[in-house]
Parts: sequence; C-alpha cells; structure tokens
Amino acid sequence: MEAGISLIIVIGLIIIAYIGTLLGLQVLFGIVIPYVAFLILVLGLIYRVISWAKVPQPFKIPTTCGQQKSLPWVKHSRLEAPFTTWEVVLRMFFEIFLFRSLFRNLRADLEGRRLIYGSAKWLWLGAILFHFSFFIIMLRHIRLFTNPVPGFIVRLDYIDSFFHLGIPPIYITDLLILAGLIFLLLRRLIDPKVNYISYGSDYFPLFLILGIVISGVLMRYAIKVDVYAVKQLTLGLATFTPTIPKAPIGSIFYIHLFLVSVLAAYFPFSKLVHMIGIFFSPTRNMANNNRAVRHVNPWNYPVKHYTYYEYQERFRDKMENAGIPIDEEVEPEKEHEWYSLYVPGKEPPTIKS
Amino acid sequence: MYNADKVIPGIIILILFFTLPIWLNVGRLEAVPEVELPKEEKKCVESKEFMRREHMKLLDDWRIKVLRENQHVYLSGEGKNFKISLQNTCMKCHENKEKFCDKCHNFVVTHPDCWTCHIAPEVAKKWK
Amino acid sequence: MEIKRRDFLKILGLGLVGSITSANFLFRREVKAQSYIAPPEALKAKRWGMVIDIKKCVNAQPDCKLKCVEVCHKLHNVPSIPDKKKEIKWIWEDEYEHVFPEQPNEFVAKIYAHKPFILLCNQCANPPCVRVCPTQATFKREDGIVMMDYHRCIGCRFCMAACPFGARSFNWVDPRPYLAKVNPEYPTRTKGVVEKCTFCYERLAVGKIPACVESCPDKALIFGDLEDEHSEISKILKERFSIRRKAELGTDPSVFYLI
Amino acid sequence: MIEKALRGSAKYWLWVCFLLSWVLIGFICYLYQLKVGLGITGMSRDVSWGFYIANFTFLVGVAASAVMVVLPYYWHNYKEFGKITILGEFLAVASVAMCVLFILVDLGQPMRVFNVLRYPTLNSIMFYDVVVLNGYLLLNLLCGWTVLHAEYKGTKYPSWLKPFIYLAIVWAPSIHIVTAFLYQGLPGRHFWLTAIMAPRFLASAFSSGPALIIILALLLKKVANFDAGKKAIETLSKIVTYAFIVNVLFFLFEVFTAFYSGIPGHKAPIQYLFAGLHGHAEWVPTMWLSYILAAIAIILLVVPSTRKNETTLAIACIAVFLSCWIDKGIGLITGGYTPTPFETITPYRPTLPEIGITLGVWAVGFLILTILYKIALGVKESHELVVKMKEEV
Amino acid sequence: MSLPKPDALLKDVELHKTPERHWMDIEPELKRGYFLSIIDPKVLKDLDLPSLGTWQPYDEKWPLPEDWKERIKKEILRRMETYRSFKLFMEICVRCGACADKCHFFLGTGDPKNMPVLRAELIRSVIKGEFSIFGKLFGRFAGARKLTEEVIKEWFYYFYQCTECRRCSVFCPYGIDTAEVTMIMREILLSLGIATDWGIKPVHNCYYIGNHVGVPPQSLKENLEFLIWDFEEIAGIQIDLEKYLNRKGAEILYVPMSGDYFADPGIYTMLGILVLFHYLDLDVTISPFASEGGNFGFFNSFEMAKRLHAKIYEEAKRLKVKWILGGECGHKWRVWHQFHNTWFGPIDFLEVPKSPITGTVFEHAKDNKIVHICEFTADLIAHGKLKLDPSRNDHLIVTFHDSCNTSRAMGFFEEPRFILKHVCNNFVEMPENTIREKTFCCGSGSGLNAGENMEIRMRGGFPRANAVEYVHKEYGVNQIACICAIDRATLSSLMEYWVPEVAVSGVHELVANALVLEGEKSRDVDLRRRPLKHPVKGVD
Repeated sequence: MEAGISLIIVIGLIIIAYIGTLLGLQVLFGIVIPYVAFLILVLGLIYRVISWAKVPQPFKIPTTCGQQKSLPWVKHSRLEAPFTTWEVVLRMFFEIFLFRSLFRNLRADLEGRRLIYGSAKWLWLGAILFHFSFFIIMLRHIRLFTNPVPGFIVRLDYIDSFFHLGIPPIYITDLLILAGLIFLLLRRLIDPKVNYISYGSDYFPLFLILGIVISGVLMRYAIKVDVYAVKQLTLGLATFTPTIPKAPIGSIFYIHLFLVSVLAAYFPFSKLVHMIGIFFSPTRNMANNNRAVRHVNPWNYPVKHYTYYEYQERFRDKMENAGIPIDEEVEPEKEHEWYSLYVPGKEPPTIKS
Repeated sequence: MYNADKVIPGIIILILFFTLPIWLNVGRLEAVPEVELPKEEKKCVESKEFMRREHMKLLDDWRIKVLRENQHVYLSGEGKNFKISLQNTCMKCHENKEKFCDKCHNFVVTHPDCWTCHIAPEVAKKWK
Repeated sequence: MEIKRRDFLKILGLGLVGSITSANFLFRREVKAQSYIAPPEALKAKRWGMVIDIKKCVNAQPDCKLKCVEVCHKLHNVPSIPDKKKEIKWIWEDEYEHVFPEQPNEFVAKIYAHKPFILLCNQCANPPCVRVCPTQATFKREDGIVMMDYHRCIGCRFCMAACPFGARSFNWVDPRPYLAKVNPEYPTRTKGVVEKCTFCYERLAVGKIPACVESCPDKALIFGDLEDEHSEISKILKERFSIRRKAELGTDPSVFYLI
Repeated sequence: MIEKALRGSAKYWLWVCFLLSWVLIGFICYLYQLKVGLGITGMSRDVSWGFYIANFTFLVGVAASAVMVVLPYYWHNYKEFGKITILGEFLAVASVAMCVLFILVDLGQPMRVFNVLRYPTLNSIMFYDVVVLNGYLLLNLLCGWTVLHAEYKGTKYPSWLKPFIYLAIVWAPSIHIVTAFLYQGLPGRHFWLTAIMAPRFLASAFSSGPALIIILALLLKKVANFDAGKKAIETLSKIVTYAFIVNVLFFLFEVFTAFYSGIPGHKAPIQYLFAGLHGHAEWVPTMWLSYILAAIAIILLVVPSTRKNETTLAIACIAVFLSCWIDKGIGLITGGYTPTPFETITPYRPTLPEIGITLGVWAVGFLILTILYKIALGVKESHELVVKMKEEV
Repeated sequence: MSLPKPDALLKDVELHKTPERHWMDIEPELKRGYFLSIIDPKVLKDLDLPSLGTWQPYDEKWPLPEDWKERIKKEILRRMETYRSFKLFMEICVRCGACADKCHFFLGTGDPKNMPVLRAELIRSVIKGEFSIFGKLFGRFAGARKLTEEVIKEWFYYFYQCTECRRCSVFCPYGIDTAEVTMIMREILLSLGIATDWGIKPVHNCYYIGNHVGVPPQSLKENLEFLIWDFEEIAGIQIDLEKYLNRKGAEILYVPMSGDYFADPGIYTMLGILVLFHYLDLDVTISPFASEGGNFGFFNSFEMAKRLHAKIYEEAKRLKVKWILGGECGHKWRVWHQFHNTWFGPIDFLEVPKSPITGTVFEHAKDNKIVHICEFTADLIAHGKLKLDPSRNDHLIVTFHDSCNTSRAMGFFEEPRFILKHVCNNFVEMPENTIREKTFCCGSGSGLNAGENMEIRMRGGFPRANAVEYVHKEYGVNQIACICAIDRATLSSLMEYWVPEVAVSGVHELVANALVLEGEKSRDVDLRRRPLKHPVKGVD
C-alpha cells in the first residue's frame, strides 16, 4: 500500500512537471524551482547540522567491535576500537565510504532447534552499488555546470562510458545504479521483515530516485533532447545568469529536473539526512579511550547520594561486632548541592549551548 | 554549539561540495560557444531541432543503411535526396569539424569516435 | 501479509503500465517520413566476381608497375607500413608458389617462376571469415561481396585465423601516420579492427567498377556478375581455363585466375 | 564470508601485495597497449594470435579439469574428494576469469566487447565459447560458493543446487570441446584441422588441471595447514597419470598421420616446431623441453613409489603442467599459424609488454584463487573451535 | 515455573514471517512470563522517585496522572536537547533492516517489535507524530502516530524486553544504539513513576546497604569467612580476611559484585580472587559500603546510576587508596569505563594504576584510574608471576562467553582469553558469529534477571544457549566461563534449561583452580569440590 501510494506520488510529480512545460512554465520549472530546491537543500542541511551540533553528546559511548588498546602485548584493533583521533578518522572513513558495518551483516535462520548464521552481504553490495553510482553520476553532471569542463570530469565521463554500447555509449554507472535501486526496492517488497518495517517515506525516495534515473536514462538513450540547450540552461543556473534557451528542450528534461529538485528539497527533512548524520554518530565517531582521556559532559550535575557516614552510623554496632574496622575520622557531609530530574523544584539547570 | 572545531569546517566542506561547479568555473569560465554554421547552405538534411537532438542517431542509421543494407541515398522528411556520407555530404557544408562538431561536443562533453576513421576536412587539408 | 503484498504488486503493476503508456503518449516523437533507397545508377549483380588474366598481367607488369595496387591503396587510404609483420594489404602481388602452394607444379612454376600474381580478397561464396565472425562485422552481401563493418568489429581476429588466403589485415597500430597522402573522400580505419578489399562497394553504388579493374591499363582484370550468363566475365570463364586458389577447401572463391 | 580474505598473516598480505604489484605492472602495460594498439605485441599479419590466446586455450583446460574432482565427489559420492572439491571449483573460477581476461586483452576494440552479446551470431564458435565460458564461471561460482556457504552455516547445501552441480559437471567438458572447435573448424590451418583436437584438449586438460590441484594442495599443506587427504591426492595423481599418457599418445597419433600420409601441409607445422623449417627454428628447444618434461613426468607418475612420494609427485605435476602449457599454449598457436597460407614462415616471439600483460592476467587469476582459497580455508578453519595454546609473550 | 519444555518453547518462533496487520495496529498483549511487576511506591519514595501508587501492569487501566502526556512530551524533548545520540538515532534510521535478526529477543520470540528497528520505532513514531509537521501531515505514511496510553504500555513491555546489549549497534550502518534508546525510554517511564520491582529494589538495597542483594557488612564478612574456611579445608591454606576489609591506606580498592559473595557459582569467583590476593600478598582492601560494582541504577536512569556509583568514588577517596581494581562484571564495566570519569573526573586524588607485582603502568587507564581484574591477572601471567598448572583444570572443557558490555562498550576480548589459555588445557571457542563483538546476551541483563519473567529470559537467552549447546555436543564442553556477575547468575538458569550439562564460572575461579600455592596440601577436588582428573600432590 505504502509503496503504491509512493509510486503514485512520484507519477503525480512527473505529471505536474509535464503539464508545467505544456503550460509554458519553463521559467518556473527550469529556474525558480531548481534554485529554491537547491537553496532548501543547502540551508536545510546546514540547519540539520547545527541542530545536531547544538545538542551535546553527554557521554563517550563508542561501540567497540574489536580489542581495546590495553596492555602493550595485546594486539589492539585500531579500526574496531579506535584509541586515537586518527584511528577514529580511519574508522569513520571505512564506515562512510565502504559501509563497514553493513559488510558484517549476517542472516539468522532457525532450523529446528538450531540457530544458524549465514553471510548476508547482498544489502552491502546493493548499497555500495547505489551510493557509489549515485556519487559518480553526480560528479559527472558537473559537465553540465562548468565551462570548460575540468579534465578530471572529462576523464571520469570517458571511463564511465568506456564500453561502446549504444549511441551515445551507455554509462556503466547508469546500469549499476539501476541494479542497485531495483535490488533495494525488491528487497523492501519481498523480504517480509524489511517490508514490515517500511513506511511510505521509505518507498518514496526510492521511487523518486528511480524516477530521476529512469528519466535521465530515457533522455540520453530514447527521448533525446538538445544537450546544447540543456547545458545553456544548466550553465546559466551555475553562473547565476539563468536563461531559458531559445531552442526548446523536451519535457523529459523538465521532468528530470523537477524530480531532482523535489529530491533536493526533500533531502534535509527526511531520513536521507543519514548522509550527514553518520558523521555525528557517537557510537562510531568517538575514541574508545574513556579511561585515558576524560570526556566532559556540559550538563553534568551533582546528584544526591548516601554517604559513608550515614552508612557507618547505621551499621556501626554490626560492624564492630563483626570486627570490621570503623572509620572514626569520617565526618557527616555538609549539605551538598544536588539536583534531580525527578524531584520537583530540584531540577538541574537547563542546558544552553 | 558543541564540537564547533569539527562542525564548522564540516559545514564549510558541505557548502563547498554542493557548490563545487561554481568554484570550478572561477577564473576560467568561458562563454557558451556558438557553432559555426555553413555560410551557403541554410538547411540541413532535416530540421534544426531534429538534427540537434538526433544527429548521432541519424548518422548511426545512415551507417547501417550504407554498410549493411547497400542503401546509399537518404530521402529526407522534405523529400530531398542526400547521398549518405559523413565525409562527402555532411562535411561538405560543415567544412570545419573543429568549429562545428567539436565546439559543441567539447562543450557538453561527449566522446564520439567518428574521427579516428573519418577524415575531417581540415585534417585532410593539412595532410602532407 | 501475503494478500497485502499481492494488492501492492497490482498497484505497482498498474502504475508501471500506466506510466509506460502515458510516457509513450506524452513523449511520442514527431514522426518523420524518412526512407532510404539505393541510387538508380548503382551497379547490381547477383554475384560479383573477378577474373585475373595471368598472361596479360605478367606480360604487362614491367610497364604498369602494379597500377591496380597503387590506385586501390591510395583510394582506400591503405597505409604502407614498412614492418612486414604489421602490413595492411588489400590487393598485392606474390609469387606462384605462394599463391598456389597446394599445387606444386614444377613446370608451371618454371613458366611463372618469380612472376608476380595479383592477390586480393577472394570474396568467397562460402566464406569462413563470415562463418566465424562473432559480431557479424564481416558479412556477405546479397551481391556476394564479403563486407566489413568497421564500426562493429571487435578486433578478435578470428576471421584472420579462418581465412585460408591471408586476405585480411589487422590494424595493429593507428594507420594514419603511415599514410603519405590521403583521399579525403574515403575514411581510414581505426586501430584494432580488421580490414580487407570490399570490391569497391562504394564505387559500385555510384555506378563505377572497382578501381583496380578500371585502372589496369592492359585490361588484365575483368569484373562482373558471375551469375549473369551474358556478362563478359561469364563468357570468358566459359571459354578459357581458369583456376582458383585453394578451391579444395570449399570456400568457393569469386576470384579466378586465367592460366 | 568475504571478510575471511581480509584477515591474514603478514605472509598472506605479502603474497597479495606481490600479486598486486604484478597486476599493476600488467595493467600499465595494458594501458600502453590500449593507447598504441596490439602492435606492441609480437603478433603479426601472419601469426595473428599469440601468447594471449595460447594462455587462454591452456587455461580453458585447467578450468574444465575441475570436473575431475567434482564428478567423482557428487556423482559417484567419492567422499575422499570432499575437501578438495572446493579447491577444484574455485580453481575453475580463477581459470575462467583469466580466460575471459585473456580474450579481453587480445581484442583490438575491447570497448566493443559487448557486441558479441548485442549481435549474437549462432554460426560463430566464438559466440558459443563466450556463452559456455561465462556460464561455467557462473555455475562454478554458484556451486562452489553455495556449498561453502552451507558449510559456513553448518548445514547441508540446499537441494535446489543439485541440478546446477550436475549441470556444471556436464558443462565442464563442453567449454573445452567448444574451445577446440574454435580451432579445428578452420579450413586451411593444417595443424588444427583434426577431429582429434577436442579429445586432445580434454586429455591435456584432465592432466594439467588435476596436476595443478595437486600442486596447490601440497602447497596449502605447507603454508596453510590444510590437508586434502592422502587418498584424495593418490586418486588425483592416478587421474593425472592416465590422462597425461593419453595426451602424449594423441600427439603421437597426429605425428603418425602427418608423416605416414606424407602430406606436406600436415607435416610442415610439426617439422617447424620440432626440427625447424626453411631455416626457421624459433621454438625447437622449447618444444623439446616440453616433451622431455613429458617423459620425466610419465616416468615419475607411472612408477608407484615416485607417484606416492610427495616430492617426486610434486616434480611430476610441475612437469606435466609446464609440458602441457608449452605444448598446448605456444605449440598449438604457432603451429597453427606456421607455415602461413602462403607456405612461408613468419616467426613469432612475444614482446616484453605482451609478457607483462600476460603475467598481469596470471597475477589476477592467482589473486582470485588466493582470495577464494583463503575464504574456503577460513570457513573450514572457523569450524575448528579448539583453541590451541600459543606462547604469545 | 510453568515453562514449556525447551523444544516446545520455540514452536511459535518464525523468523521470516511477519504479522498480517501493521505493527501500529497491534496492541501490546502483556504476556505473563514476559514482564516484571511494578515496584512498591514506598521504595520509590525512599529514593526520591515519583510514583503512581500501587498497581500492576496487567491492570486494565494504568493510574497515569492527568498531565501524563505533557510530562512525557517534556521528558522526550528534554532528552532530544541533551543527548545528541538520542536525537540523532531518532532522525537518521533508514530502516534498512540490518539489525532485524541481530537481537536475541527477536531470535527467541519472532516478535517483530523485538527487532531493534521497530523497538526504536516505538518512540520514533511518537516523536514524528507529536513534534514533526511532516509526521502530523502524513501520519502513518511517514511512520508517525500519536501518543496514547497503549503506547505507554507498549513502551513498558518492549523496553523491558531489551537488555541494552548493543549487538544491533555493531551491525547498524550508522551505529544506532538501541541500548541508548532503551535507557532513555526507561528514564522517561521512570519520570512517570513506572519502574519494575526487580529493577528498583536492588537500587534501594545498594543505596542504603551497599549492594544489590542487601547484604549488610557483617553478613558480607561472614560469607567471605565461609568461603575461606572452605578453601582451607580443601587446600590447607589460610587466607587472612581481616586485612582486606575496610582498611584505610591500602594501595588498591577492590570492588566486588554482590553476586560474587552471595550465591553459587559467583562465590567461587570471589574465592578465586581472594586466593589470588593471598598468593600475591596484595595490598588491597574491600569496602562494605562500596561492596557493589554492578549498578542497577543504570537500568533505570543515568541519574540513578550516578547516585549509586558515587559511593565507589567517595570510598576511594575515604580509604586513601592509589587506584581501583574492578571485578569480573559486565555492565559495571560499561559504567566504569564509559561514564566514571565523565561524572566525577578529573579524578586527581588517585594515582595512575601501576601493578605492584610487575611494575606495569596501566597507561590506558591513566585518567580514571580503574583497572579490570583480568587486565591485572593477564599482566601477571605475561610476566610469569603466577605459577600455574593448567592440568588442574583438565576435568573441565571450557568455553568463554563474552559479556555484552565488556565486549561492545569496552573492547575487552583478549585479556580473559589469554588467562584462560594459560589456566586450562581444554579451551573451546563458540562459533565465530556468536562470540566477541557478535556475542549474545545471556537474555537477562539490564535488570531482567527475575523469576517472574522466566519465559522471556529463556527465549532471549536461547541464541547464547544454542551456541553453548553446539560446543557441548561437538566438543563436550562442560563449563562456560564468563566475566560478568549477572551472567554467572543468569547463565546458570539458562544452562539448566537448555544445556543442563554445562556449569558456569568466572575466569578467576579457574585461575585459582590452576594456581600452584606454596604449602598447599594434597587434594583431589577443585574449588567447588568437583573431582579433579589429576589429583594435586601437595606438601603434606
């Protein structure tokens, strides 16, 4: 159901863009919306980043997946239990670029009374295919926003279209991203567990990106557009001299651009912010050096606790009888300042960063 | 804000990343190239719009027709006849590859490999 | 869950079908009345063939200096590569014992000892090169010409292994540096593809006979339709004794040598 | 399971780096070839296939030979091959991968390689070869990986796999028969035009492939503490013995046919390879080396005591492997192209960049093999849960 | 205990099937044997905690106060502003499902709400539905729902079916840690006064008496004395207990766990440690006031954890020791390792820990000055300071259970293994996907080790027990060693249910078993009087 609705929404978006071009709203769909969407994307992401940065991480809670640094002769797992900042950076690098945690994935099956664990790297592979292709495709699109196009983009474009399949040659990443997306979509539909936890907001970006990819692919191979005119428009956008080129560009381009704009505007306010969020993940971006380097909690507050003096007074007789040494030096603690989340009027001072 | 030492550079990198094309253009931006159109001929085999979109497809169809089906003449939408030949028909009007083809192809970055075999007029001229 | 998923698939299916049909409807391209024709002046045949009159040829050679080779290679931008191993040849000369190695005949050999024979692609009726080509880059046209589609050749060189006549050349390197002069009307080839004589298909299309035939000052090369009884070539072959290279291999060459 | 290949001793990483450096060298050479063209090789208008295709042909055999361990294990339930089967399957994967790469580097226009699939040509043996080779690659990956994964999970492999295993068994000879057909169906190449080509290919495959498996098994015993089992090695060495004798016999049959019939075209290639022709004798020492190695191998293999001794067996297997490699690689290709259709001789020698690319491809193959074997052994090791006390300080 | 037989227990578990209905439509059915009863309000009052009066979870109507919604929302928002972890985990999950079958409770129940992603979704959906415009607009399509009383019941039910083991966090591509979510959600429930009897009583004991089980100082001493007498009878060696109790000026403060001097089999670990202290003649003291290293406060709220932990900090100060040595415990080490010096640091009245026997300076503990007993012992063994005869453990085939918290919050893997390799000859690992960072919880951590929720405990412990069962069948394993006091208590009942042939022990019990003591007498039994394979020849 959710998937169906998501699909219908995406189709609706396509129709909106199509009708928009029929009505001659090229300026709206080619200039205004892209600019607004891009602005929302950048500002939205910055807003998100700041919203996270404003919240302190009270404790240092790395998830350790390997041996801590301890005695010198114990082999320390630098990536899995990083001790220094540099090791944390490495861990984050592998996490962000190679999806290391997903690589660990297993699949549990119950066979009679036995639990068995199988290797399950398909999700990792699908995710890698999708994300890397998406990244390369984004880089490739720089060719439409720069003039002259930088050499490395030209080379990237050349390598990506190495195999001469079709006119113009097909991009390898176009095939890979389709494979990755279809895998991710099918997985959501077919795997009962993943299907069960999926919302419309999980399907929507999938269909949206699929729509972007398919419209892009169609534009290149089937419903051709005047690339020269397209670049006139896109370069205009990048150089803040937006114009709608005189030569007409097919609706397919405006559909593509509109879907991209929707994605950009949707990005900062959806689960897609995981792209930035991962950098903030405290279980991954903190060093497991808790005992060596103190972590400061800005809202640490004193708490009420029972003192030894009270304790010793309570058990003095018993302790003396049992021959446990009594500490005569200890004095009752003066009233110490304390706060509590649970007692009215004693709440800890509110946190302001 | 906490971890400002990392967050602020992060935000800067984020902005730089999303505005990468702008920075790549700085100091080297060139005007949108205008292709040099033939002086005598005003009309290509098909309409300008069609040619701008589909010329590669058309050329590919031409090749198949000539090489594989022995059909050497193209009958255009307007009923005109054209001998199918990149070198002898297209380039007779568009007499300079660099000023016509390359201008646009370099602009939008496509890598057609026509010219490893086919000889551009200016190349033929320069041949010793 | 099951029912739910089926419902969903229905919706998805409907959506996909809908979007595809609507896409077709929305993006239908302007239909153009495009068509292709063969030019009326083109020469046509059921099976093109060639006869090489050895006597004429051998006798004329001191004077003609193999004009056929020169003209062909110039016309088709065939490079002259000094390294024999990387050579490209469409039409060339060789001695009897190399041209007909399967017919070691001392006496014939004596007559033609070290005399140049003209060689070119035999345009076989049963061409092994076409049989082995994995991409149909080499194919046989209806008029019997064994064609090369350089755009499709992947450069696997299986055809070279299959051709018993050594008629095929491969572009081991970019040929252009080896071209002293260029014919701007004809393309060159790119490195990594196989090439050979194509009986001047481009000249046939405009009503001209192959360049080698046309250029031979002594009319030692005769070109025509082998299946047309009234053609010159058929008549000659009916009248005179001719041999073909390695006929026993069953490739049925279309190039005949008049002895 | 792949993570098992990412954890290893210093020696393992040293070996991987060694291979990677060869891959890099090969890749650089290939970039050079891509830029300049196949002209950087020693191939010529007359000898238009060379070292690449020679190695390809040989490796198809190695790949096909996996069936020699898979068949007895799955078909005849020969339990002794239980541990060695996966070695065979993964060797096939690595070999076919090398085959595919050798074809790719031999192409003049590699970017157009997909034309083979875009324009499927049913009359071309090359098309079938592409189909059977890639099919075999997928089958072996599927079977090997699924069975290994089942082992990793500690279960039996799923029943749906059975048909694929049987298909792979039937498929194995087909890859080599089809590869033989590439050659034996060509008119005008006397050396290749023989109905015995396919059987000869199979015989050489079933000797060189298992010989390599034996060498690898003995090597793994040394470096990876993996014992394939004495019985398995013994059975395999018998297979090598018989197949190799048949292989040499087939060659002798060819010699008989050529020389007793006395047809010059048939004699010429053999003369060129073993004695020299028209003053050309480029490959004579190499070819004799091949047959001297063959003789040594046969002696060592036939005598039971040397066959059962691991050292002499290893020597014999290396001899078989090299002998087949020369005979079926270089010998077959140059023999096919010499003399040329004009009864002349154009000598062929691979150039340095050509050898560099070849070594690069072999390095890729061994890298794949190393990784797959590392995974396979890692999975087997992971079931060995007893912790052995090691002095760690 | 009306628990079905082991084979019958898993009959209803389907790992690859999901219910027909959307999870938001499935109201929680509070099954007996799955949840804990609610704490007596008096106890809450003693601890200055809010209370809802006397009631139980299965009551039709929960006595929620009138302003409960506002209070809950306020508590959620407060935590979104103070815990970046919580805020982030609520916002970046993509529901990839990698965590789904990693949770031992899911594997033992097949209940989709036990998939870590859905467990977090229980709160995530409310945050969307109550605070986000998108969520309010799109409702269920965006995974949003409203806060209702049923939701509170669901939270209570499922956040007390999470043992905060962090296994899901290992597999999550963003490191989303359900333990963090669970801890915060339990805090939020506590803010209303919803707390379990089993969770709060030990806190009360610990707060006022010094340890969870409420052993007063004199009983603590008696228990230890009993252990020592028993040891004297077995080995003929007398340990002087006096110097270890509440002595000021010692070099080291050792903090045990109540489980280790309260019940079998923990007591043997305690004995092992005492034997080791005796063997080394270590200048160490134990405080009856801080006689609990474990921290049930941690299972209720961060604040309570700090309130309980304060006493260890204060005792170290009072006893004027140089550094602190911690016993074999799981979540205690989470608190000690990850929270201790954030709460109380900088801890400058102590010195950087240095082993008085080997001289090793524990650099990695230089700031919070706390050393794990296994680090300490492993260092001794590495320096050859212990005379060990591993054959004294030959009657045992030992496997090692990595405790969740030491594994995934500390990275503590090699030290105990190093010790085990040196103290016994038969050491077998469990299958690789069930150990180290992928280890399975005993199923009863985080304050769930009560008797009333035995069914969920046995289900949750099933993955761990299943791996033990495997090595028991394949290798004859008959002893599982662990470094967690809750493990020692809960694994015993888990093993009794699933693999009765396997006994549970701490690592230091095995150390003491293998220790060759000066002046020991001949014996043919181990510390817990099980016959030895090779009797010990003493000096008698």
